[in-house]
Amino acid sequence: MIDTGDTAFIIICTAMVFIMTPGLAFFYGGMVRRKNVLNTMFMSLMVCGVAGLLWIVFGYSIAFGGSGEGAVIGGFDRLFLNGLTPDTVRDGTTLPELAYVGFQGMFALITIAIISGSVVERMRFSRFVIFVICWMALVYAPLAHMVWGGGIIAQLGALDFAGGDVVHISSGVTGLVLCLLVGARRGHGLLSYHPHNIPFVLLGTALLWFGWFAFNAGSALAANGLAAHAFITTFAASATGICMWMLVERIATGKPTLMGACTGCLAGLVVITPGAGFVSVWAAVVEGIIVVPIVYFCITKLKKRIGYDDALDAFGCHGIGGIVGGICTGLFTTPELAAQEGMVGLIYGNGSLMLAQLEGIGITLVLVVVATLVIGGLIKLIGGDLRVGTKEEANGLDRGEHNESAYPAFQGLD
Amino acid sequence: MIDTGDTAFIIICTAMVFIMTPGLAFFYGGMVRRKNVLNTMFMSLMVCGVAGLLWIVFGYSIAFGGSGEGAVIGGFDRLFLNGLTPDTVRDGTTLPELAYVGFQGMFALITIAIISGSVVERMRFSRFVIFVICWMALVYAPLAHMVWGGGIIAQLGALDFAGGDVVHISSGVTGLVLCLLVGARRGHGLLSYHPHNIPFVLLGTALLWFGWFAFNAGSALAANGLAAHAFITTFAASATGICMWMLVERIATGKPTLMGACTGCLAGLVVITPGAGFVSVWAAVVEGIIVVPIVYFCITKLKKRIGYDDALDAFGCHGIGGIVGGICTGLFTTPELAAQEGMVGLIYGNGSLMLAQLEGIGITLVLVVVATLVIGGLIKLIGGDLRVGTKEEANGLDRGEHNESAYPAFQGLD
Amino acid sequence: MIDTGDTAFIIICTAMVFIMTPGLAFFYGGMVRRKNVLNTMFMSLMVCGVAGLLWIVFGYSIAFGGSGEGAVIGGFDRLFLNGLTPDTVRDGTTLPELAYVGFQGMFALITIAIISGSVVERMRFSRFVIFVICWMALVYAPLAHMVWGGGIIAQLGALDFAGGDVVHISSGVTGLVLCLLVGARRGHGLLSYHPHNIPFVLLGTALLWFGWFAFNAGSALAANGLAAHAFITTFAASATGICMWMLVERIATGKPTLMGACTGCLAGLVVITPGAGFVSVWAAVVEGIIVVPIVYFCITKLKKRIGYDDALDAFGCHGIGGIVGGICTGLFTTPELAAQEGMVGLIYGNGSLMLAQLEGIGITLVLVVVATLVIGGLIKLIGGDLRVGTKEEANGLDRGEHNESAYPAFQGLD
Amino acid sequence: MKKVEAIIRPEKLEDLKDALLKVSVHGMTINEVMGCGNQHGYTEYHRGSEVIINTLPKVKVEIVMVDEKVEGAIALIEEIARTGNPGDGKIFISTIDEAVRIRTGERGMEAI
Amino acid sequence: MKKVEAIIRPEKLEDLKDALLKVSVHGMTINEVMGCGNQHGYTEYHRGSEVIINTLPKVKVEIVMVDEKVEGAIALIEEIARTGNPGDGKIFISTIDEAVRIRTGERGMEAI
Amino acid sequence: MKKVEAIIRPEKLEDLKDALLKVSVHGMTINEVMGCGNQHGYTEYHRGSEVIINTLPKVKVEIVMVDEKVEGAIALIEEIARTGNPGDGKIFISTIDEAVRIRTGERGMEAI
Ligand SMILES: Nc1ncnc2c1ncn2[C@@H]1O[C@H](COP(=O)(O)OP(=O)(O)O)[C@@H](O)[C@H]1O
Ligand SMILES: Nc1ncnc2c1ncn2[C@@H]1O[C@H](COP(=O)(O)OP(=O)(O)O)[C@@H](O)[C@H]1O
Ligand SMILES: Nc1ncnc2c1ncn2[C@@H]1O[C@H](COP(=O)(O)OP(=O)(O)O)[C@@H](O)[C@H]1O
Repeated sequence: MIDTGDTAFIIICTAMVFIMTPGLAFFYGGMVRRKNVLNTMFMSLMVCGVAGLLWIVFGYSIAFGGSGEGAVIGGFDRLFLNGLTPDTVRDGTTLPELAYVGFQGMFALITIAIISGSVVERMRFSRFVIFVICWMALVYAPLAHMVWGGGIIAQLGALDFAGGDVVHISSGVTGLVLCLLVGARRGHGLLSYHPHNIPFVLLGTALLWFGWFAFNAGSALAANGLAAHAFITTFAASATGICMWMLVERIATGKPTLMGACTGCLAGLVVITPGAGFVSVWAAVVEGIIVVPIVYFCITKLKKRIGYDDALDAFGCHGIGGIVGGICTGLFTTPELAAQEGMVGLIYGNGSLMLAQLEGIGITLVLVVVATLVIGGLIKLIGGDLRVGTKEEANGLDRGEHNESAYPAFQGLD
Repeated sequence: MIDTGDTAFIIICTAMVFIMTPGLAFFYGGMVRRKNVLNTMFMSLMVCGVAGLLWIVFGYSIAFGGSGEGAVIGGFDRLFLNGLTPDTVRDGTTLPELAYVGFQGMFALITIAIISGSVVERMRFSRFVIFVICWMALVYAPLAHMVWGGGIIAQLGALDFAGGDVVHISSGVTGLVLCLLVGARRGHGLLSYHPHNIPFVLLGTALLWFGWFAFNAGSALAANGLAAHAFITTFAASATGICMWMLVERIATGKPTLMGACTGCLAGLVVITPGAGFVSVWAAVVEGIIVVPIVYFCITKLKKRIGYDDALDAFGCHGIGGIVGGICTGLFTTPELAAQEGMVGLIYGNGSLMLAQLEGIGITLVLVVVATLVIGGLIKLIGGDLRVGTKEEANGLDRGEHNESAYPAFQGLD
Repeated sequence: MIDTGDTAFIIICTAMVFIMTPGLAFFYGGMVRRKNVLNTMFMSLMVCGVAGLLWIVFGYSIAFGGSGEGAVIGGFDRLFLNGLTPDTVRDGTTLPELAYVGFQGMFALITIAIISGSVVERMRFSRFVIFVICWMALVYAPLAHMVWGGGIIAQLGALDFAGGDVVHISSGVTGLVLCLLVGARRGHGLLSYHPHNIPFVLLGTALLWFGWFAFNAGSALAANGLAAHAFITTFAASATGICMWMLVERIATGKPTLMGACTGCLAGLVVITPGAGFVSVWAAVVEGIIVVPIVYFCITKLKKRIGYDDALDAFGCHGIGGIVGGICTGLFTTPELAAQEGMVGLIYGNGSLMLAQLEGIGITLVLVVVATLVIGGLIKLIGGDLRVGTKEEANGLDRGEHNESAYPAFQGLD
Repeated sequence: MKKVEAIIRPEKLEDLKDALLKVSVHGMTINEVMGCGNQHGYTEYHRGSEVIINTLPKVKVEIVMVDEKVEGAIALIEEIARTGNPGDGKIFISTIDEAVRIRTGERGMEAI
Repeated sequence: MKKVEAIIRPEKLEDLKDALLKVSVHGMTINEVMGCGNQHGYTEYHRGSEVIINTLPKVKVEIVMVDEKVEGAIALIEEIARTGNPGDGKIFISTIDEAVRIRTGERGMEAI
Repeated sequence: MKKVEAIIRPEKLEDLKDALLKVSVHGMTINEVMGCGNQHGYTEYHRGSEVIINTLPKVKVEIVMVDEKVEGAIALIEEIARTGNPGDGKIFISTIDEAVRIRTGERGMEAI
């Protein structure tokens, strides 16, 4: 039976998760140079359109259709949401299935949009559109099924409350692979790239954070104490992330920065995502403490040493943060909140959950690396270069790819 | 009886619909030249204040007061929300009537604010304030009564789930008439006007979209499957709108633009509004496909050919989109979701709904054209010119109308 | 027992109140010069991190822990939210206590962030961090207990629906005292400081307003008619605030300004906060009418005459507005909505509520003035100067305090 | 060669640009500046507090041209940019010793 | 006539403007620029990565004046804009052949 | 002393700055400008409506230097800023009568 409170909760949460993707557009858009703002933002908006439509056309069906017994995909019975009426109730919940469709769809949008952060400022827009289409079909929808639709990762007993594997590891690692395929930006390693608008980065952070509360709390799929618990762990980890990043910067470079604090906040949000409904509040704080130095190290040192050009650190934040979060879930899941008897955190003396977590992460890694290589490789083979020409890169992708500029009349010359 | 889930849903939806109007301020403000930003944004904020207050003073009473039997207006018994206590339940719902007052009020704000898009960059602020006051009393409140309060359009059997007639056709057509009364901007047809901040256009789009989910889903007035259905159709149409606009631009000019994609999104949102709770998901996609080329044609070709200066395309997007949406509702309303037996879409073999839709649109058109001409004409007659002087227009309305400028210290000369 | 509708309502309201603090970052950030934007915004974000974490660590326990019988503080039994499981229900509500923790926590954030408005553009960041920590422990948490946790102000019978004393008077007055301790900005009284981005001020206003609906309506702690009533009074007072400020400016300087209208909106929101659930709708309009001229006078005349440098008018808006609101609550509380029999507004012929209100305000004033002097004085004593050096102030705090600048690539020199 | 620097009202730029390009001026460089002069500023109000703005937005157009064209350019600028109110702006003429077209290395009159 | 171009620290602009307007300078044109020189830049950190900023925000003030006033203006600028630290800026003097007031068509010293 | 004004493509700025600083140029002043010239503009589309952009973003670098260094600087700028396509920009040379270092009051060649 449909419960109005739960339904109200999930519908509103859906809208809140939705706004994360435009939020990401600002988060990313603020960090690029002025000549590439629109292109960067457009990638996220394009995902809202293209992936949104695909979710309805086939994504939901592949992820959550069928009998629920498939190991890798759901089914093809829900193409175009076929058969779902306002009265259909989602199994195991008190929600209209259409509300569930929407809520899950918004997760797809943000996941795919995150990827763009690794390849902005040089990847061709049209190639990214094609990549999005393929990745939705071959990676996102199947992975969502494997984790949340009853597929193989779920069967292992691995936990992923709100999307460590599905959202963050998958997008972050895809970003890494794709940025290697696309290649580094002009002048990478020689030039430093200046962000053009840090207040936009804060605006993006604010919208992401706002939506993230719904992302994690809403993953309880009901307006109950578990949702409230996930809300609080989310809040605890992100607040800790801010504090920790300020501390790390204070030590490392002498002065905390706003962009740093935003990054720390994000790292905290990422790390708590897989365990938000499973770990204690104190553990959320600990996760925030753990993740920041690791992400900081990866972004500032490792990236430079290895030399890949993960432009806006989709891998550094989401990939790394997601892996740390998945492992932390295996460490800290408390007996009171555990999904199955015995599958508790390592610190409670049982290693089977941790094993399942590692296996889950492993499967995710294999899937996304292989699939991204295949999709990216094929696009390159058939469609030609993944990146814009040198001249277009120099002039900026806003002009080159969209014949548009971000602030045409800002100088007030009219 | 009051249901907590439904009440929670509608109260939150009200806040979400509210934020659409500031969102519109950014959508519009980003599209004007730097010298007119504040004036443009202020129009929307002013509407929040003035129309918000009026809604409480008399708007709600005119629209939804009385016995519910008036053909054109409700009554005068609810002036200042007289008699509504926290315990009053709105007839036919499980909501406190005060929640309904708020929800409906936010619709008034966004509707009236949309009009400003046609006349910015030259209309005098004080004249627009007076226009808003009159239009609320003579057009919005009566129209809301006719459609949703049991008035003549409702009696025809015409459907308007969330405001095709009341919100979009009325505001868009008013914009057209008013921009003809005010006259074109200096240099119209010779100069091209540059937007000053396209990221703001995206920000506005994001806030509008976010609020629109509440606008359409909330129009179910309960947290149920119908709300979820309206949410999904809204999502489907807007996502399709983005995809279609990118496609149209790809064909027409070679490259998709961000501002275009935002416009396409909006067109999709407008078109689905009247039918969000009545048409199938596939039909929502079809509506998105239909509306974009029509709106594109109107904005780029028709406007130029006819020569009216609908500055930010309030008519092109909302007027045209609303009419297309009203007709599509007459085409696609499915038997399962129809409000009355037999009043189904033309494609299901019955033309009576379509007839009612056309009549509803017709009445709306007559009302708004006549009323706008009368109000605008009278203001011109009594108050003098509707537009600022040539010099003020050249210097920008921010300085001329408000003694303010948008980015005084942005150059960093301090 | 937990009610899903109420829980859904409060969890979502929590997220909405949360976004007020980043909203404030934009409200404040838009008003400062370009060289101080990031520092100003960072203060709010830092509060989200530091005060957020502290709320979980000890704030909630001090405010709402213990047996509920303490006059000044709650207890220490809820440190780290110890003992709160998803199933714990908050006494006297139908909410999971964890939802209540979150909701109350967001109030702490916005309160503390408001203070920064008085001291931006010259206070040292690290000193402000320390101030925040001490103020949370010594002022906010105890005050919340006194008013909402059953402490002395509550026992007086004073009413504070959503935070007149706790939020606005406390933060505004603290701002005043702290700005006196820190001293005025370079060139105060000689130079005029230009805002750098008024659209950001509007963005901040929009987010604040949006969140404020949840702030006030959510303070009903249930999705019921009272919440709807508080929503409408909030809407009425803020809309009136906009109208009134436009009117006042029209009279005083000839032309309404956008920044003025935003300020008027805020003043209306502040004034209605303590009485949102207690006064009638008409009274909310009257409060909006009363507060604006008072705040206008304080900001434009009184501040200049006395000469304190309350940079962004935290005291002028929140301090003054909050006091006016507290008194208005003593004036207008209607018998139908009164919390206790007989404790009604003065206009209903009973002065005991008014007395309690004044006492409540008095206690608040004493507490915050003394505590702020002590904390600020000690920091000065131990840590040295509260403000940055002259050179850093001249170059801007973004560079001096954070080695960062807000729009590094905005000029497009790359 | 001479450099003609015209400081004009922003809203005249479009017209001036079009007019100059018609009379065989092949290039120009445009810059957003703030000007201060006879034109009285105006008063802004920020939250009711008076702020006097005495620098106004102007546009500076720089054109390097051969000496013979200078008088024609001055006349044209006067024609287009004049409104008769204080603040119409100034034209300053100075001497350029050498000009180089970076693309080709051409010098002098060839280069402009 | 001479053009006096002063490149100064942004925070000195207000003072300089007021001082110049007092000593019968009737107009000036102001421009936001980036400067690079003896003054060491500083290091920003973006997400922990060091970014060396070696161009710093400066303001360029251009004033065209009669020859006799030049030395006075230099002295005044030096007085106001000097802090003694690297980065105080430069003054460059060059010759203006002709000046025109667009509003009236006046030429030469009348025009400035 | 001469002032070398180079109007170049924005993306060449970093390279040029580094190169100049290496060859004992001690300072320069940089400015964001809009240029109009042989380089064809491009067409933007706003909501499907064609908008022709005929002014393009350029960067102006001003360096005051002693006469002897001018030819070297021209050569260097040509080398770095040339792409061979229209729009590479121009270099203008003019005479500076006097230079002052505000910090010290030094004049002439000492000051630059
Ligand atoms: N002596 C000057 N040196 C440099 N620029 C000047 C000078 N006088 C005026 N200007 C510029 O010319 C603009 C217009 O001058 P102004 O005195 O206001 O009007 P008008 O030229 O009509 O008398 C000023 O805003 C300023 O930018
Ligand atoms: N040779 C030059 N040509 C043009 N501008 C210069 C030159 N040298 C310095 N400047 C400008 O003057 C500013 C201050 O110069 P700098 O060398 O940093 O300090 P100082 O003049 O105190 O030694 C620089 O930022 C730059 O804008
Ligand atoms: N006569 C001129 N006066 C001032 N600036 C000029 C002049 N001609 C060109 N410029 C500047 O030089 C830039 C490049 O010139 P352009 O004619 O487009 O290319 P090219 O120099 O390669 O022929 C222009 O954008 C403009 O800023």
